[in-house]
Amino acid sequence: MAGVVMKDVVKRYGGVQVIHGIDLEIENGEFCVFVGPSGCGKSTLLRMIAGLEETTEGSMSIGDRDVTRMDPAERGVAMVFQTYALYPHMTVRDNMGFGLKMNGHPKAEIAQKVAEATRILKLEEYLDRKPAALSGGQRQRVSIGRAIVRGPEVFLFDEPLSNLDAELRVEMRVEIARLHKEIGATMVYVTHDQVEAMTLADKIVVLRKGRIEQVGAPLDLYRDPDNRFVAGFIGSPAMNFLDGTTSGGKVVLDGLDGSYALSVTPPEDGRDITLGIRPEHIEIDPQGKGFTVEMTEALGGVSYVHLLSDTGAKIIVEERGDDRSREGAQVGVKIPPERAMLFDANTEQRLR
Amino acid sequence: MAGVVMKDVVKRYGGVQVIHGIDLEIENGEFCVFVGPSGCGKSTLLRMIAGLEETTEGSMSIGDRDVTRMDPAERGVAMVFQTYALYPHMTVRDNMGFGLKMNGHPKAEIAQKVAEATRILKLEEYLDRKPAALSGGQRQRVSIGRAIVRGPEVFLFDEPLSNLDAELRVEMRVEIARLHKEIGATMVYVTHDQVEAMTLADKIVVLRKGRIEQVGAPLDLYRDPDNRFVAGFIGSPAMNFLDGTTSGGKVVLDGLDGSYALSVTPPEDGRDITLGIRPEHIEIDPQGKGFTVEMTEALGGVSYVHLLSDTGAKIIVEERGDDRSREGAQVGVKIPPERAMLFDANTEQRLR
Amino acid sequence: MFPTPIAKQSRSRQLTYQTLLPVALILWLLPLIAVALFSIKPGSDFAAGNYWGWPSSFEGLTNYGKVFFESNMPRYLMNSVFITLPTVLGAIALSSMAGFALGIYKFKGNLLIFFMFIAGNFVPFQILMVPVRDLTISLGMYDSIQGLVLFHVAFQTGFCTLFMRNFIRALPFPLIEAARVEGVAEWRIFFFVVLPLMKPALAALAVLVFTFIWNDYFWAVVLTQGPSAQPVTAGITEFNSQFRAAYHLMSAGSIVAAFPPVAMFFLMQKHFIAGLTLGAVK
Amino acid sequence: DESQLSGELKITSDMSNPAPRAVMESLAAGFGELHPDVDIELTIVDREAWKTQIRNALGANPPDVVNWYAANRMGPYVSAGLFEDISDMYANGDLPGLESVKGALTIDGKQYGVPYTYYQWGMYYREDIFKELGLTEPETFEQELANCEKIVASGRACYAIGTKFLWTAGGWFDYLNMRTNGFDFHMELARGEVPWTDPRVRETFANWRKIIDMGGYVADHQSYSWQEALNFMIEGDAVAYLMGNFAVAAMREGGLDDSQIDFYQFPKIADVPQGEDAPTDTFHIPSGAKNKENARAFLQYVTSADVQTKINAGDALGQLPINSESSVDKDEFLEQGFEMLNTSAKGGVAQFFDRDFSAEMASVGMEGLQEFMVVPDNLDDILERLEETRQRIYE
Amino acid sequence: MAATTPPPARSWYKRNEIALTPWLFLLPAMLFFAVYVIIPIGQSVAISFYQWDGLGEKTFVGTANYERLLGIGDQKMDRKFEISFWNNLKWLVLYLLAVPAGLFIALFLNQTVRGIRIYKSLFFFPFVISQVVVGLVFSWFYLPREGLLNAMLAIFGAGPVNILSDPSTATYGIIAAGLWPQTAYCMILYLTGLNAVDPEQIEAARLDGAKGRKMLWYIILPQLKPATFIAFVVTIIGALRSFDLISVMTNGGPFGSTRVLSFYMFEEALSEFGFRMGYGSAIAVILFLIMLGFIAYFLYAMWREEREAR
Ligand SMILES: Nc1ncnc2c1ncn2[C@@H]1O[C@H](COP(=O)(O)OP(=O)(O)OP(=O)(O)O)[C@@H](O)[C@H]1O
Ligand SMILES: Nc1ncnc2c1ncn2[C@@H]1O[C@H](COP(=O)(O)OP(=O)(O)OP(=O)(O)O)[C@@H](O)[C@H]1O
Ligand SMILES: [Mg+2]
Ligand SMILES: [Mg+2]
Repeated sequence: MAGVVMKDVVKRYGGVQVIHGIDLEIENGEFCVFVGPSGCGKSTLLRMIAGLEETTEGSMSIGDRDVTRMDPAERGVAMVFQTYALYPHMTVRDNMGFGLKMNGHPKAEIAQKVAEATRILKLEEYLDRKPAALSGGQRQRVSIGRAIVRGPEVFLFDEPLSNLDAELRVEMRVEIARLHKEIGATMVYVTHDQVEAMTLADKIVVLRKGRIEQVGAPLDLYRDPDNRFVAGFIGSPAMNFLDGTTSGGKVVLDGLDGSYALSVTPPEDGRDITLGIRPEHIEIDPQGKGFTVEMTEALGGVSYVHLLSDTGAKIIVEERGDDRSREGAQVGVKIPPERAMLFDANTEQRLR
Repeated sequence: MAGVVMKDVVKRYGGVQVIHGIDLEIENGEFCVFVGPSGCGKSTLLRMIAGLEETTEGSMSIGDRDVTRMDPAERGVAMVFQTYALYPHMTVRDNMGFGLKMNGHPKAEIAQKVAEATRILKLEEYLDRKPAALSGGQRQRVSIGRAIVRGPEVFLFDEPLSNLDAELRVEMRVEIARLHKEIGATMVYVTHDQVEAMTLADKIVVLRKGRIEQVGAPLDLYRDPDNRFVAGFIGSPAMNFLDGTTSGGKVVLDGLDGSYALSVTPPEDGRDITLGIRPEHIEIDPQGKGFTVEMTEALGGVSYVHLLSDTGAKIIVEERGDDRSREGAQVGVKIPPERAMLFDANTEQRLR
Repeated sequence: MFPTPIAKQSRSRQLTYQTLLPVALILWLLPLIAVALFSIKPGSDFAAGNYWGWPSSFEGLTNYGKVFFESNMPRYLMNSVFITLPTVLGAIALSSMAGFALGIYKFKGNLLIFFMFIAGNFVPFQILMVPVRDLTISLGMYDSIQGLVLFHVAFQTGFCTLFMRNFIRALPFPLIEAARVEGVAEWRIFFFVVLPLMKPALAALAVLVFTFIWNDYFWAVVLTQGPSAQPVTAGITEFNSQFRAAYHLMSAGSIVAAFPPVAMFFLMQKHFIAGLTLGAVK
Repeated sequence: DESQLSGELKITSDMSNPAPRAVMESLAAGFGELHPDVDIELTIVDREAWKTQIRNALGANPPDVVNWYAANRMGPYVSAGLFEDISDMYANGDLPGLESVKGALTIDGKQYGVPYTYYQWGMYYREDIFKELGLTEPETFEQELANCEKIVASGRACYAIGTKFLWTAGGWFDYLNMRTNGFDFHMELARGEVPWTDPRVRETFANWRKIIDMGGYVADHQSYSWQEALNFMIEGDAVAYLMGNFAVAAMREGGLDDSQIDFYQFPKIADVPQGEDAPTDTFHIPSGAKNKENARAFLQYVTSADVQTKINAGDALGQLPINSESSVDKDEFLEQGFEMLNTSAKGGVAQFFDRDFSAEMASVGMEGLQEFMVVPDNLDDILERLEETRQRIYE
Repeated sequence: MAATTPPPARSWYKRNEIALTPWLFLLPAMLFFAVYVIIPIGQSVAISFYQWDGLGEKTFVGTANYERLLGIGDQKMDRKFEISFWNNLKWLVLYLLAVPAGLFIALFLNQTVRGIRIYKSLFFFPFVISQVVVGLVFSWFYLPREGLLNAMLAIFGAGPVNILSDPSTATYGIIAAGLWPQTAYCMILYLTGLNAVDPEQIEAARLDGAKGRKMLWYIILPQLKPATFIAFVVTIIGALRSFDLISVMTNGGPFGSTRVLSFYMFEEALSEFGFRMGYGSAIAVILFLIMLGFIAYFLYAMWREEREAR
């Protein structure tokens, strides 16, 4: 078992640089999730770990070995693809054993390792089927099984669940969590699903345009983002952002009357800032005013209320309980200062 | 503008009956959503309204006109398809104007109507592009535009958002809601997405195996389901169900100690019942016991705690706020009797 | 489906369609039906001017017997088989390898080489005639089956490579990557991952190339002569001069010559059509 | 000596019509009996196809003996060195009886093959129909035309002809030209010494046109080979056929008996020395042959007097023997032809259009002749084209 | 996991495996293709500047062959070439009728009644038969006295016609014979194309009120564009390559009126009175240049597609 260490890793396609010098350490046995908007380089980075893309600059090591220039096969990694990439002409058993067979492992050993993986993933029934005769979830499990059989030091997953429907996705998510607990290997996981990232990760790496924005445990990122991008990216519905300026140690928000004293001291007067507040932290004051309820989305236990301020700002507020706002109503809001976060409007960095 | 009335509508494919006599009234201007598990007949029913599938028995009218045997083009309906079904070889403008052109409307009129729809959907920039050069959301908007242009009495949507990614889905959902408000036409909408159904519908029709299970406003269905199927189907995560029996006017649940006095009087003693309780209505008692925290899924503002009772029952509890349960902890639960619902274990009907 | 399924149209239209179908078919195949009919007529019918009437007697056995026992037809048929089968094997072997290289790997000149194969495949083959004939002669393979096979293999490789490469390109690339991550050598990837997946393409292509080669006439005329190496397409002209104006025998001969690809087509219809759609070029 | 021959002998023959085919097979068999140790491999190819294939056959891995034609037609192969020089055989006296004909096989004083048959051309006609219509064999062109008029009036065509492969039209031109302008002029034209636009050539065509205009030829002759056109004669839809004597065998095979067919010399037109077409068919040894000894023996065999007599007999090829010591079969056609060639071909004997004219000229020329027969109005255009070709080739 | 392990030494091949493999796999095919296709094209071009009878020495004549063909200088354009060229044009234009005809039959057969599969394959039949046999069959079909065509015309009181013997109709007769298998080919292309038409679009169009011909024109045909493109390509190539039919049906006649470039080229180079290799090659080169236009267009279309694909 081994962790992954990247030092100033860069990837260029021809003249286009897509990974801009990434330093990252993934501990041995850790579950690390890469998130970020589409095209930010998640897959590229993962494939660089796998050796499927060459590392243009920088170094990469797995365990104690420098693998920067190694072939994929020698790195001791296994990869689970979004589309499963099962060999359609082989049975489940052969799919799982193929890599070992090609590398000349004895039959008995292969059989034993396949049996072990089969047990872990509860695939016994399907061993003699071809992939086409399996459901999406089963296929995904086989593709994980194929990875397990090789006993890699690092598992790599590229959006492994995105081809499954919602229900199966939940189920497989739980399965992967269990797997990680059971075999304890290092896992690197790419997703753009909030829920997967939050629930699976020991450590989330937020990427943006080939750079790391923040690294941390899920709830740390949720509660204590370093910048506006991470704050907005983590959490659903997204954090509300309101523009404002500082004035006399307080924050004056455009479109909201009143100024807010916050738990941090805004730096100097007249500075442009952005205030961020999560929907579940805002309270609606039915007696207040300044906002019109534009729309409510009642999901049952929770409603999302879309508010439009008289000055044109939009915010979303989460409501629970039995009483909900009605569309068209005039309301006010309460923003608890201790929940609000301040960001520099220009650098987008958190002000603490 | 007109509503849709179905009287004892039946659909058979050869010998297989897939719609079993449905009676349904959709009011003029109403937003009606069909939900149900895959294969229950949602699409079939919608396509019968469109006239794309013949109605085997029964009658169907739109407004005052009996349309049972009419051609699709004559029914005054427009449909938005899951895959958009845009004509790939036509520009956005031509796509939208195609229906009118086919029916011989003058050019000026077409141009004017296309312009109107374009404005509503903010598609001005894209009018001269072909669909291939549009993003998924834009395509979906064009396909809605195509429907608008024809000025139909009834809009039909078949899972219009299921090909979009999560973010876009939210955005387009809001768009459709706004559209309904703006043009006020009757809309019939098929989805299997909880959130869409709950947030968009004036009226939800829950289908199961070609039959209607319940019809009602979203929150009514959420709060007051008629049977176990609807209760389990509406709401996410789904309602927890616990098996039990009645005993002395109270309910004794398998795997939980203590019996519950409920707001309804269970009929007679010794009857098998199922108790339903939503995750957000259960409270965790950190001091209690009987349950082990198997897993927690922390999504930020909310966590879902998977509990395993000592007797093997599984329930999911929603937790909010800053303090969350830890995996492996021993806890107890509190089920507020007024929130619990009782179902007959055999008929699955609600007991009230 | 377009046009509207006939099942959804009126009864009278359904009836019209059902009757029109066989009529149209007979009209379409009329020349062939005529030849089939010719081939079982006695020669005397033609002398008596009974070209299109009912055969005065059925002489199928006699006529086909003559074709098989009194002419070089069997020899020509054998030649065709010996030309066609090795060509099919050779062209497919070469092109699946080339297709693999072009479809899987990114390297400089990939597209250029690919386009070269395509362009070569579309060349009017007359331009190759003189040099190829000289080459064949100087290799000492003029009027030999090997000479024809070598050329056909080379020329068909162009078309087959186009087909194979596009097919391989449509395979999910992660399959290859998965194998690479598992440490499978490249040539093993070809044999154990790609080749098995190409089975449908191989079958389709085999059928297609079979018909192309079986039906070739031009190169048979350019590179061979006489019954020692010529295939049936060329043989049929010799046969016809032997039995000039004996329409019953000429028809029987033609049918014998046409039969193998037709049989192939019926047996392998699915692959055949798949081949045309996949490759979609001749 | 002879019986010691062994090894192989590969013969490629173009004698593909039924009668010649049988002759060729008997020749091979006969030679095989003489030399039992020789392994003979006989390949018979289509006669029309052979005209294009011989090139290839001579070039690579050639057989030991091939069929071809005398005179100009063998020129290209001789000059390319593809035919074996067998002057020594003539000089040694290995080929007795061929002295008189060796001219047709001689180029630059050397001989490159042996003839094995020749045959007269002339008018073969349906004797029975002539009788029925009360016609007699014509001696002048006027009589010929007068006969034809009556035949046409009876609802028949005068002449069967199939010009699909072009050369049959060449026969008509040969005769009309030799009769109109004489043998010498014809050969001058063939050697490219006279322009095609010469008024004398036009006169030939004018005569030809008379027959065309009166509907003398069967319709659609351009769709038929000569064998296919023979049917017209067999069925009595056409009355005469200007052909080589080999046609007799085919007519007999088609069901006509000797009382139904007869022969006359192409009638006189102008008072010029008459020439006749009498093409010679030949055997050659490719210079790349592997078994030249056997091949030479074979040539000797086929030209020997007995064999010549036998293979040219009426029941075999039905043609004239080459060897001066062999005898002409007692066949009415052969005797008439032999007589005709020896006595009344005062001008000379021509090989045939496609052998006397150079290859390219012959191909363009015969195409023009066919066109003329179908669309006589194009004559000016045709002649101009031929002249252009002549100038290109000969100047 | 002890201290840092140095990467194990690897063979040169192993290190360059991914770069080398494609070339190894390409080698045999490229070799064959170069020897038999690419190099001969060059040789043909070279030969076209010589006078050569295929046997003896070549004589360099510069562009004389082309000058004679095209009538550059004081000579007239080679008449045979001219005729062949115009016939090629006729082939090109008329052969393309196979495309709409194939579409028509495909539409006719695109149903789901019982036995339709058999019908479809029988309709496809002519395509698998060798052109030689097709040519024979059609030349009998056209026979002036005995042919089925005239027998049928007689029923309607028309005819008789002699298509292959009349220089004004012979080429059309051959093209008609060629259209038969080619139409079958286009039909299959369209049938598969129709299969791939998005049913939802048809439904959308039905809702939009498009029916019958309008549906065909506005919705179906545009979606059949790939099939149409391929049908065009193969038909054009087939038209320019046409040889077998002409050779079998008329052998270029009557008096050369059915020659096309490919046939003329063969005739000049290899036929009975031919063996003008240089001249023949010059004709082939011109044919090649014509085709090159189409090839270039095809490659361009493919290249565009490649661009979009990856
Ligand atoms: N072969 C390539 N050549 C050039 N650019 C490439 C190549 N592959 C990827 N890129 C670019 O690299 C960037 C990162 O791509 P990558 O696939 O890693 O994104 P991602 O984060 O996985 O996105 P997604 O969530 O959509 O999968 C993108 O801008 C992409 O366009
Ligand atoms: N053409 C058909 N022939 C026979 N059965 C059909 C046909 N079309 C649909 N069905 C059946 O009708 C039932 C209802 O299908 P329908 O497509 O309406 O389901 P759905 O509710 O839309 O499901 P999904 O959520 O998967 O779209 C299914 O059981 C399906 O198998
Ligand atoms: Mg990715
Ligand atoms: Mg559906």
